[in-house]
Amino acid sequence: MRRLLWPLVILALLLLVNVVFTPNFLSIQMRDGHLYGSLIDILRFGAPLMLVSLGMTLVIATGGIDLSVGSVVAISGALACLQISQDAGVAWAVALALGLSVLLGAWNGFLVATVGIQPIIATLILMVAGRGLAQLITDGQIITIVNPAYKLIGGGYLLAVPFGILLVLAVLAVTAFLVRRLALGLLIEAVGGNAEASRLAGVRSKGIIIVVYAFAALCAGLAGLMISSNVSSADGNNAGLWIELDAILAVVIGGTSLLGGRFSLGGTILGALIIQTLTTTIYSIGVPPETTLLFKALVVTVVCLIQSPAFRAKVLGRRRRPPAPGPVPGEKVRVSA
Amino acid sequence: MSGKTESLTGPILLMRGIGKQFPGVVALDGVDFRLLPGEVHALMGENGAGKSTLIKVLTGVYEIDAGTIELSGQQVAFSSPLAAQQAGISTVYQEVNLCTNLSVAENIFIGREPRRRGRIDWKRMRARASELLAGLGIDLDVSTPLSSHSLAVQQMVAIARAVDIEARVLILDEPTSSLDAGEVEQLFDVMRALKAQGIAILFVSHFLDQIYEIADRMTILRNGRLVGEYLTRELPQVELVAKMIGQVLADLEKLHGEARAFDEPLVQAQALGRAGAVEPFTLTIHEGEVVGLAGLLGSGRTEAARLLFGADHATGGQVVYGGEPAALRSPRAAMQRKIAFLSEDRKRDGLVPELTVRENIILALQATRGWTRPVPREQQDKLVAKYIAALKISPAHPEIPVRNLSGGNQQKVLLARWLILEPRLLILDEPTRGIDVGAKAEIQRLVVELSDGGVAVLFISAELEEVLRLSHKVGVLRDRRLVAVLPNDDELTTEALMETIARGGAR
Amino acid sequence: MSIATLPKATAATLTNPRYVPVLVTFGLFLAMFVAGGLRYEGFFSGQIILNAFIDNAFLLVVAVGMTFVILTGGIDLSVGSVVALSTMIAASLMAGPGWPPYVVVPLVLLIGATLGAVMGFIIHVFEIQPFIVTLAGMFLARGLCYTIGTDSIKIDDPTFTAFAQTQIDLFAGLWISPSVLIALAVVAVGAYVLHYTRLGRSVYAVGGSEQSALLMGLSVGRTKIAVYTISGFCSALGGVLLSFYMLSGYGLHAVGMELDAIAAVVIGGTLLTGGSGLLIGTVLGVLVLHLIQTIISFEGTLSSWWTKIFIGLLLFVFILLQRVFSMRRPRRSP
Amino acid sequence: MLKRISALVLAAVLTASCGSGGGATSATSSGDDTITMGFSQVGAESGWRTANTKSVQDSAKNAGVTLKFSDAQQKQENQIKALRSFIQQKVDIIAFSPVVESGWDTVLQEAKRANIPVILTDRAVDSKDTTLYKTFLGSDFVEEGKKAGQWLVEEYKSSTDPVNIVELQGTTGSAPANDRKAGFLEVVGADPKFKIIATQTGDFTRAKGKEVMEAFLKSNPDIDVLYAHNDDMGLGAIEAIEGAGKVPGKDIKIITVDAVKDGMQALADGKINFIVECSPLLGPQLMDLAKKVLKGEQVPPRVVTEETTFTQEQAKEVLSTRQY
Repeated sequence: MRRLLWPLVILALLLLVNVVFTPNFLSIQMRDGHLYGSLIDILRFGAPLMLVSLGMTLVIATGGIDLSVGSVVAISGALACLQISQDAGVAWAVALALGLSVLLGAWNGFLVATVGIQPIIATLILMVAGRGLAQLITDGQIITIVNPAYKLIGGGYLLAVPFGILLVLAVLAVTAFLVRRLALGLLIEAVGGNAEASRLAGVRSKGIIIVVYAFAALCAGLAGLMISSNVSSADGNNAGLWIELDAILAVVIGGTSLLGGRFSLGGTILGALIIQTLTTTIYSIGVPPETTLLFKALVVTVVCLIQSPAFRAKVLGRRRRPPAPGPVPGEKVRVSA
Repeated sequence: MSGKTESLTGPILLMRGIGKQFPGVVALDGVDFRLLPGEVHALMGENGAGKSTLIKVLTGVYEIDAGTIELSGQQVAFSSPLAAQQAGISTVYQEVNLCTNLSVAENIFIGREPRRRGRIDWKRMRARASELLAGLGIDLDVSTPLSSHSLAVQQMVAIARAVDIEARVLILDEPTSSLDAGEVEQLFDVMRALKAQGIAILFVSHFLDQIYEIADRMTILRNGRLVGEYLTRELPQVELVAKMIGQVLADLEKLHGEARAFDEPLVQAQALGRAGAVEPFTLTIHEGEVVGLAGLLGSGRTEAARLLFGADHATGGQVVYGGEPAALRSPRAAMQRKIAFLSEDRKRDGLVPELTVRENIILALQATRGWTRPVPREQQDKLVAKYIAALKISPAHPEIPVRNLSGGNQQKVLLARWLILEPRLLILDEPTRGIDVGAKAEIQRLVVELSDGGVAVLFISAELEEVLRLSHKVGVLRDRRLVAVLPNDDELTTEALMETIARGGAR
Repeated sequence: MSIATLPKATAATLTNPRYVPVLVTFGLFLAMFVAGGLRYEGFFSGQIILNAFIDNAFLLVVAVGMTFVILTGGIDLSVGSVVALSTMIAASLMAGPGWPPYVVVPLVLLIGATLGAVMGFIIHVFEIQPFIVTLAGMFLARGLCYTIGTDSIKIDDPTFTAFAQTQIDLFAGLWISPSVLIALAVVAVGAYVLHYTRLGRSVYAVGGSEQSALLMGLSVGRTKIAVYTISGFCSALGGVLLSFYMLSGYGLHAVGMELDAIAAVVIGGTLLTGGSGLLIGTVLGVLVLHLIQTIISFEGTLSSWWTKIFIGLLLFVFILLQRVFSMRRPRRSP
Repeated sequence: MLKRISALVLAAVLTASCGSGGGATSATSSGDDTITMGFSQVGAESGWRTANTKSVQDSAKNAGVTLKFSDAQQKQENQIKALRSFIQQKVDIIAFSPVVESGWDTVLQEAKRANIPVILTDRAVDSKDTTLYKTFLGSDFVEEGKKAGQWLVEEYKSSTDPVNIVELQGTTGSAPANDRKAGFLEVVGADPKFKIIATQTGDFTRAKGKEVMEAFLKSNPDIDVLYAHNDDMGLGAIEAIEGAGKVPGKDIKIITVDAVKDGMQALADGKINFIVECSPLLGPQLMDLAKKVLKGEQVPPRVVTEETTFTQEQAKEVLSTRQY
């Protein structure tokens, strides 16, 4: 919990800023039998990012990175919408889209684990080609569909709660179960912490890595369904564009090191919420579009600085608790005392 | 404390009341230490006594929490190793801390490369490096990357680097752990020459014979506290050990009396080999048998062990396990046959530093079960508690990151990882290197216990006494070949072993 | 090209493991070029190779900076944005107040280097991961572009345009632009710094093991700040070259260029984990990327999405082959 | 779907064969009778753009022109590279849609030196030397913004109450976004009753359009008019408006640009009030111009595409005949 303190503080601060600009920002009402309000919006629009970030967390914990999630988002949405527009059943369309996503993720994992290509390049291949694949599926057009059942995934409500939020909760619960109740988390952290040692301890690193990339792609695929369902259309070129950067940012803000090893699912969710709140803040407080990125850069910098123990020690003047008897925390090679 | 003993000139280095804490560990508590010019001063203590921490505090790797450091009478506080180096303190750290991606010559000179008209003079640098290494009795191509050389060579390179820096204080933290006898002698010659120049040398080693050969005085630490400072000639070995571990140690006898006959062969390597690593060898290990592997570093000991564990792929021959050929395609396959392997390089091939002690211990067990069948938490806690107690892992806290433990305790954690699996063949690659006498004895005793319980052990060590003390038979490797397998009878002595290694043939 | 990176290519250096990835890349590059030449008319000309340099002078310079950063084990995502920012500052200062190029260009370079230095400082002093710091830098630089203006700004300073439109004729109708000379000079200087200066060797040491470099008494902090400064400077210079190329400043220039630069560096055989790689490899990496694009452009019948899929596929085939050919490397003997 | 997958496999095989240097199937030929045109497209960033590409490709086929198509993926540097490569390939004529106005002089001069005529489509370049290209065929984004503004002024001419407008901009910095904003402002800025109370980029996408509009609706209770720089953002915003319990087209009046099929449908359904057309179907006109240029005929320096505007009634009439 201690690790999540700073992300929580930052999130609270951001929400506070909004309250100043939008007086009834925190109010949640029932409208047409749905929950309605800015907070709900943040959760709803943040849902795809949260999903992608969850998958990304596990990938990063193995010491990898997945740049292709944005393309998978586009492919999944495109395939599902194409199927539905051709009068396929929603279940079939969803299954097909998610199946393809898993396949693409496994492909990434295969390149990283078996072929031994550096993750950033291995996934760059799919990032570039996948975008083309998505457009190939949509034929470069935006596929518009009208299908209430499909609409539920990203734009619908269940028991007054946006379905997307429930979906994120479900995925979070499943992920938490897989990594903390089952032993996936330990093995992922072992592979990310020291791959060779894990191999010699009998960990099937290759299998773990493939599973993790496949899982990340599955999350991305689900996010793709959500995004396309939300607007009832699939946009092969723009859906999920640059979402990988936001997801990586969310993971890091949540306290997971890009070098692999220890990870925090709760932190990631908080990180994604911070980013989404930031986006919403930009819209609501009327930051002009020309300065949007500047504002984002500023907040990201401040957030990362506050997160950094070194910064707090050196600038805010707290006594520094060395995280380990190693002079450079976050470094791969550590000295034993 | 100063001026208590016989120093004519004042100490060049004086540390007073040094304190240092890490989360969950008090590493140093009010330690005093002094170093005189022109002496070799041994810093003694068990693993985790605080030797390495004291050195790192002195050389600016860590900040101190309490106390003062004086160099030549001036109070100093080094903010970085660079600052310490500039003040004339040159250090070889315990684990070889060099850049293996750079060439040998560069590792010696990086940061102070010879330059001509502003650019690095590679030619001169290589020539100087060759010269320096020649002085240490090593002849190699200094333009090759350091990674292509053995740990022993790497250690000599680190020493060459430290020696070349114009230093007033030279710190050698376990420089000899992977050197052979000849190399150690070379090093001692160099040390004596430096001493004669008035350089103060701080020396850490677990080899007591070496201490008594080279050190003038010694300071003993225990559990982060100062035990005392002594003249080497006035302190008998037995007393030294007693002071280090805080109790009297029973003599270590040859633990396995003699070679005996075993009935059941457990593992047989049949013409097993790997091109470029170790030539095909044949070796039989029986249940309950301890087989020692002797040979110099780089003789193929580790490579042979890795083949038996499936860590590398064999390019020829086969392993017969329990009478049937076994394809050991991966460590997993070996583990399924109850083979365990404690690797030589614990930093690289063993620990997952940020995971806790508990997680490191159960890692192999969990790996055999796959991620879908977790080891229940109660069972984990029970197992971990059992081995923490049995192996005296300290601090005895299962939930601290393993990187916060000392080297010896980390080794025990890894040992626990494999013992949990209840292996039938346990391969131990240099399990006692860089470990103090107490822990060493514990590990040796454990080997005997395991063997009595029917576990086969393949024991690899550079220390021939240790190999002889434990093994039922000894395999000797030389130049990547298994040259002899000798029964450990009365005729087999360290001399005889050494001769076999040197001659490369059977008696 | 830069002689400094390849000291006498004796048989010994050719088998040196350090050069294997670069040689493999070079071999594959040649194979691809020959394949293209057989397939397309007008492909086998010297100008195609020269165009690779003319069209990629800016990327080459940016990739040199990126190589420094990656060699230390870091990464710099801000380069594309800094390139855009540089074009924007240069164009707006020349178009608006009408500052002369010899004032504007040094200023732009200074700004780029300063941005890099600040990022390096934050990375080192506050121990924040480079990926994140430079990501924030990426947002910042791109944001600054838009605050300067959202329109594309034309550069019509006579000195500047004259320089930009100069063609240096070689022989047989072949020509290059002055930018190519600048880029090659940057590569040469970069290779010299990496090979013959303490800074350069520290870069490799830090990439090999930051811990060891620190314990060996190298100033890790200075080295890290230096590489990000170099990268910032190179990005700014890349921006200047891009403004020669485009004669305009625009906030949307060089979107995603960081990925091109990273890809070029990695294709050139440099390890993202740091400590291993050569600048000449980066040059080859840039050429390979260009060749892929040229092949697609000569193919000429691909629709937009097939272009992307093809780039991905070619990248994949290339990296796979490179991987296969340079796979057999000896395990470290203990 | 199956066809596409098999196409993908084919592509992989093709790559392998081209990597191994297969047969010399020369696709390029500057033969005497057929025209080879190099066309550099901006990218495929929107449905509009794809329709534009398709139009050029189809009409090239119909006109018997060999088309060398190159996709720049929204990057000017790629476009310049493509133009260079066209010059290298010795095509007969070059046509391209510039990503931005500035920065084309150098490469266009190279084309001129190589005696290859150039036609601009969709967007002009700001070069002073007008001899660098033969003609410019395309829409006028500023004009589109003006048309949108004029409709609004007309719609509210009897009202004196302030009109609160929110604007969904295209991708920050992109030419259509800049010009549609400028043109619109030029018209509505003249009357103080029109107030733009919020403006934000929606990146030309539905998802962003919806997200931004939701935030607008929360922070600004009384919005009268939405001006979106393209149909897609407008369509996304419609969903947001409906989600907030308001009626698009009634409670909030909506003006968009482009007139793609989905947009026209919404217009016909009364959810959008007015669409300014921006036609992507430049292909036939382009081929026509190319042939004229190559024959040495005089062509006007500026050819504006025939574009109109649509009200809800007009939309209902033409809906069935829209091609894209």
